Amino acid sequence: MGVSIFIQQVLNGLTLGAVYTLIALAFSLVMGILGILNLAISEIFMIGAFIGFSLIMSGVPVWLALPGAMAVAAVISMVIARIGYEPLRNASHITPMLSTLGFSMILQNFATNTWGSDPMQLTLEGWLDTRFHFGLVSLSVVQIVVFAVTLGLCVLTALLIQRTDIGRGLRAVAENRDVSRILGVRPRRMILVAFALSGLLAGAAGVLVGLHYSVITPYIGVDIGLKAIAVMIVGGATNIWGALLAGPIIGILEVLTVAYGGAAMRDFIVYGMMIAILLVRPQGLLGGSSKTSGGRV
Amino acid sequence: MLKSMMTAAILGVAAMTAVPVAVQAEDLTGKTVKFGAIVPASGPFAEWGRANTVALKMLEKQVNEAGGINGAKMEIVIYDDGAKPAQAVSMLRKLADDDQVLAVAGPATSSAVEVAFPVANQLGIVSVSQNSSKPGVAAANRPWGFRNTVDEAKLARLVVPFFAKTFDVKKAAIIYDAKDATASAAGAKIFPQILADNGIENLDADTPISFNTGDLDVSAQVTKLRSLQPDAVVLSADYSQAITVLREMKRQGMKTPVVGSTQLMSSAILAAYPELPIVAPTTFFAGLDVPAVKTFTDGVTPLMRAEKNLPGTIEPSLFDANIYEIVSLFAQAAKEAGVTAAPADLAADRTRIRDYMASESDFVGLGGKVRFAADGDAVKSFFIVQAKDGKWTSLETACSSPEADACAQ
Amino acid sequence: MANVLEFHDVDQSFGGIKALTDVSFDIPQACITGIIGPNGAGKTTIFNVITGAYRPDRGSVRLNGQEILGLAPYRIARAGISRTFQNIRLFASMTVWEHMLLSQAPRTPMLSRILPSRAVAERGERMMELFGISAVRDRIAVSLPYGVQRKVEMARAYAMEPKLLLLDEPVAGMNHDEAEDLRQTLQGLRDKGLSILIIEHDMRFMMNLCDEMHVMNYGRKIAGGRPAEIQRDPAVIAAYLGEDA
Amino acid sequence: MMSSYQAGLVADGSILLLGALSVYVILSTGQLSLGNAGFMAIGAYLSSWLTVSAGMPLTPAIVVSAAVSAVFGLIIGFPALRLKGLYLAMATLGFGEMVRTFFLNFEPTGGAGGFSGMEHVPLWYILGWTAFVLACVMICERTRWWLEIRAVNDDELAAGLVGMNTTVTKLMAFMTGAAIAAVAGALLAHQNLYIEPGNFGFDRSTEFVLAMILGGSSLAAGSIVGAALLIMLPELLRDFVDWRIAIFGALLVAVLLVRRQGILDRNVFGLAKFWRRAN
Amino acid sequence: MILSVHDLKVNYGAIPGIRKIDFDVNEGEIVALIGANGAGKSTTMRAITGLLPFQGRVVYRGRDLAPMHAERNLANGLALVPEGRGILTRMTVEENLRMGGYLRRDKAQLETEIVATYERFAILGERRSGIAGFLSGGEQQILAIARALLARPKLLLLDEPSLGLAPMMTAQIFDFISEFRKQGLTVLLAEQKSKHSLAIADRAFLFSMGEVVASGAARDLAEGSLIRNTMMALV
Repeated sequence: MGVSIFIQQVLNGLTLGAVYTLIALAFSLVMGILGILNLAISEIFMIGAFIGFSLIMSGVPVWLALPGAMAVAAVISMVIARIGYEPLRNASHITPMLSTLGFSMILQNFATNTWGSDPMQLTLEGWLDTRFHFGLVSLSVVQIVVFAVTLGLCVLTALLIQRTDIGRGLRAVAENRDVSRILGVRPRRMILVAFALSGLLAGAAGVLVGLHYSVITPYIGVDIGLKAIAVMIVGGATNIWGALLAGPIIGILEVLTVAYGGAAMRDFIVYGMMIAILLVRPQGLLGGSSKTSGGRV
Repeated sequence: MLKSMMTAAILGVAAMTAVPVAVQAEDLTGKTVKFGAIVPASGPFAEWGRANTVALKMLEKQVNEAGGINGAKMEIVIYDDGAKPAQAVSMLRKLADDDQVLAVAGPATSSAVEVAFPVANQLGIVSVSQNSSKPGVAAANRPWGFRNTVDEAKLARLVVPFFAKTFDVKKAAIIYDAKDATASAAGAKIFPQILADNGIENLDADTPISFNTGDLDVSAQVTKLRSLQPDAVVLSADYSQAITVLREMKRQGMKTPVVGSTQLMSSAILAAYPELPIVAPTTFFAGLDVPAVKTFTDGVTPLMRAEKNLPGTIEPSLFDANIYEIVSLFAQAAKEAGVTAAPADLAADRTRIRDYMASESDFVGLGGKVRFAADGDAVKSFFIVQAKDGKWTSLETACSSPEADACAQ
Repeated sequence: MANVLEFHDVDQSFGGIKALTDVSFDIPQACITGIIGPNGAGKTTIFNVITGAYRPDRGSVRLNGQEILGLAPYRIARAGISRTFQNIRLFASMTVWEHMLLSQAPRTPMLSRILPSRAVAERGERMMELFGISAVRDRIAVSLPYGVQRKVEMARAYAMEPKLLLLDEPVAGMNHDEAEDLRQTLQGLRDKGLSILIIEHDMRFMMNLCDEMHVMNYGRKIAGGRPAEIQRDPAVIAAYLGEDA
Repeated sequence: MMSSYQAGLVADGSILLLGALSVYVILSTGQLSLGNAGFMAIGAYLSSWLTVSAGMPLTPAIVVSAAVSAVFGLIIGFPALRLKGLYLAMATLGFGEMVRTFFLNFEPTGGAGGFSGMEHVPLWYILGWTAFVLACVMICERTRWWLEIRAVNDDELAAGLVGMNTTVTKLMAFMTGAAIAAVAGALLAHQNLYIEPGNFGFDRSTEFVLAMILGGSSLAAGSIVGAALLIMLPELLRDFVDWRIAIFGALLVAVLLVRRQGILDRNVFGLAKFWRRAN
Repeated sequence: MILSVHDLKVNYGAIPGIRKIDFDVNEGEIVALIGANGAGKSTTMRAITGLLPFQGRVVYRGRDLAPMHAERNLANGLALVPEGRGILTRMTVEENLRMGGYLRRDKAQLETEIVATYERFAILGERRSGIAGFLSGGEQQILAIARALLARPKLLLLDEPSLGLAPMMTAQIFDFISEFRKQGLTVLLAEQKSKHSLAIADRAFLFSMGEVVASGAARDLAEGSLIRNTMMALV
């Protein structure tokens, strides 16, 4: 039984890690390209969860609710980029960070007034409510959806960043604004694209969280957002695959700490790991040096 | 016994809202008697605060329509503290100094209460919490701090044996919110002790299972719970966190009955895992089949549901009942203890209200007689309820005080 | 004549690319020594080696006979070497006056850095007069025109009371009159005993200014001597016009 | 005569001002700390333990806590030298969360249940400390030593080449900031008479940064304005009831957009003039 | 005339300013700007391209250029290979080349041109999937020029193409540049070292301290001693 419990815990960790991965990616798209910490991402994630929830509850099928919520999240993110980030582009990196904090307050207050502070619950029906049992280990359809969507979005994001003009434009702006301009890239547009992508991912994470945990409040963004920052750092703030690796690592680490070490130590270990990575390998697990990695965002 | 108590309750509420009996008090016509309330109308408990506000507005109207307090108009000044301790203190000071209220209902959360009660003592003004159930808070803040709640320790002591008997529990496992002061005090200290006292094996005594407020993912904790194969789960957490645990238990197919503290009391819990027996103690729930409660519920529910910022399906909670009782009690105290509502008598009036609260009054709340023990906590009857078919059902009635007759009329 | 700095047999490479190969020269006391050469010849690398920003693969750098190679940059600065930068590096938040005060601070004890000091203030005033920037004393330095920023940077470097002053392209962006003023100022400082090492592309300016010159090309020293000799050295002309390796 | 409500706001504002100053001192060297609530927690818990359990008078307890916190500042500041910008900010964020988690699990100071039993301090005592710290910082601001701190912020490499030991400067700033945050924590504990780990979360750290940036990060006087604003604004916005936090957030963004350098800067006070002559 | 510059003045932050620059470039010409470091060549180039704010008039193909519109200028056929090459060092060689055609709509045609580029510059073909930051200086310079050509410019601005290159490599680069003329491309070249530039240019302008101090046919300047005398201060 010990083994199956262990496997179950690893599955639990992977699910949590998938969510971390998406939010960490959302953070790193903005961080890697613009060098700012967009603290509103936590709340965009939360809004995404509520939009997805509301859509599903009003009978919209999941495959439609997901892109719907992602789109709303992307629009919010773009508004933040235009109002809260762009005018402050030349200020020190703290000022835009605090302006995104202002947007967090607005979004959180908006959610409280729109959906209430009490937990909102979703009851899944039909195929979404199915579980598969393998001995003592069980896996739900929603968990599989979470894995699939996360992996799919990571691959899509990676393809977009690596293989398309938009992606190359983003990376060019990230590396050298002036050079990108003489190649015809419009930095303002790329900033908007980066924020939009980041919003899409955070929104998707929100919907998945809503689906899987089926309980949300306007305050779910705060803690998970901080953890996602840790995941971003551990994986390497400028590397997509870093988040894909670090998300599950932190997720599993957390879950195993809870399972075998006592829940109390959990945050201590996660943030301790983040600090250790920062000190030993500031570029993150997969960051590589600035020249060796072609996979930079 | 239950029936007679209920009858008394109706009479009591009727007496306090409908028939003003001025015993020794002067006529206060033309004056205003002000009370204050501190509610968490923004932040993570915004719904509590907003619902509290509706209940208080209703009470204000009822009292004034029934002739006010010895002829004086009753006014309730309500402030939001966002469930933040610093703001709660600010608001308490503002109520005491700027608004010159006679007594304050609130603040709600234990964290805010811990900080506000010492200030109440400093300022010499009664402060009565509608939510806080963290063990020992009022006791540490005599003589001005009161709570119209029952200490979780006292409740647990009576609930656990009943629960164990009902569900034939031999071994149990505890899961608690380690970040929530109340839940962690109960989960880490009180419940283990009570389990031991009742001869129930505590399966996670060595490595307690806990999580943190705000955690979305408690899958690891629940998997661990499941692996311990308990007869029952003791869930010590605020309802909004408890839902996360219950949902995870549902997801993992855990079918063991759950017992918890007053913190579980919310209609939201009912939807989380309807198939599971969930047992908790409470002094009030919306479906309680008692006339006084029905009157209150019927009156306040439509008002709450009409509020733009509250969900259309909301029902009055334990805390709405508590704060309604608190200010009702203030009103009764003002009447009977003969406050003058004159600015010069402010300190004396405040002392009168405090003394009235500390004394053996004949105040009857929604669920029965309410008194305050020497430790500042309420002595009142409570119900052991179980979530069943989407509503709370009372299993048993008890009194929070071990003394015989403490809750009798 | 004693040498204030001896720069001997220095090799410096970055990831396999040799930036300096076996470069040696001496800087005599109270002399203005120039380094010239086309862009990318290794001139600024020499500055970075002297000030401790780079650690060369080989060689030795002595200040008044003391080895300074391997010391932390701030120690080398305190030992008496101060510099200016090709792309000016002034402190963005500070006025000209604050630059004058700051640059005198590090070599004094903690207490005197907290208390106002008359000597420091007077020296600050003198520096500003010397480089003709007294009129802009309360302006934020980086908001000034390019040529004035150069002067502020030089005044800052000189206020540190250096034994050796390193100037990296000080006349870039100055007009002829400003450059001429600067030449006289620098020669005045030399006459008071200051040793100066200067990198500059403007040959006319250098010819009139320097006592001695060294020419770099592709990381090697290709010539050294008096300006008039350098000016006619075929190897130097070739390097400058790009005629030959 | 101040009502106790106003007095309470002044006390809260003073403590926030100290917190803002603790960030200000560190930020003046170009290092952003998002973990000062951690130092604050150390100050609050240690001073409370000293006064309640060890029976030490408050003032020495505060001094001891500040000193211990400064040592933690050194411990954090040293490895932090390797990190720059947001990476440093995130390391300090991690530190703050670790301290909070530590106290959440540390039973001798009550764990999640919090710690109480402190004696109440009068307002003048809080104001006294705040004035003392503020005066120290503002006097230092006018010395050449502060120019060194600013130089490290403006251009660390150039500062080194002007002869400054930037390592020492940055560490001292970290230690000073940690000590100030600890004083703020100690005062908070003895003002509220009850502390719990939740008081020292990420939101507290960002509140400090916010007060300082809003008021103006180029001078200590800015923090006064920022702290006053952060304390007053939510009170002034009470009429907006349910939307007050959103309006607060919007105002915050608006202020940052209009004055990215903060409400005060050196020009406003003519501080750019510095001291002209020694005599 | 493809480009004419009147009274150009740049005074911006901590860069060497320029005071008054006048020159022009005719269609199909190679024009060299010669001068020491800090004489204002780079500033002029960057201002024309749209990377710096400027005062004065820059007329390109009959239209006045507004400052700071690099993206629009590129779309109109004005491409810059900046000083230091401006390689995107974290991207592969192929990605850098693709960036050259960022604004082009005919992506299929672009692909064939990239293949053609590999044939023309064999070294780029060999290293196509290598990280551009690992190329040698000369290889990077070739990459930068090849990348700029993929934008199909009408006027190519080359800022110090020989910077940091060994003599062999410099010669090779200049050979490439001289070939452009045959394709009808107009080139404006800034160089410190006059010999190679004058060998391939039609006309040249001599810069000193932010001003144009001499100009003329490249051959005359190369044969005369004016440049040598100016640069070595032998007047």
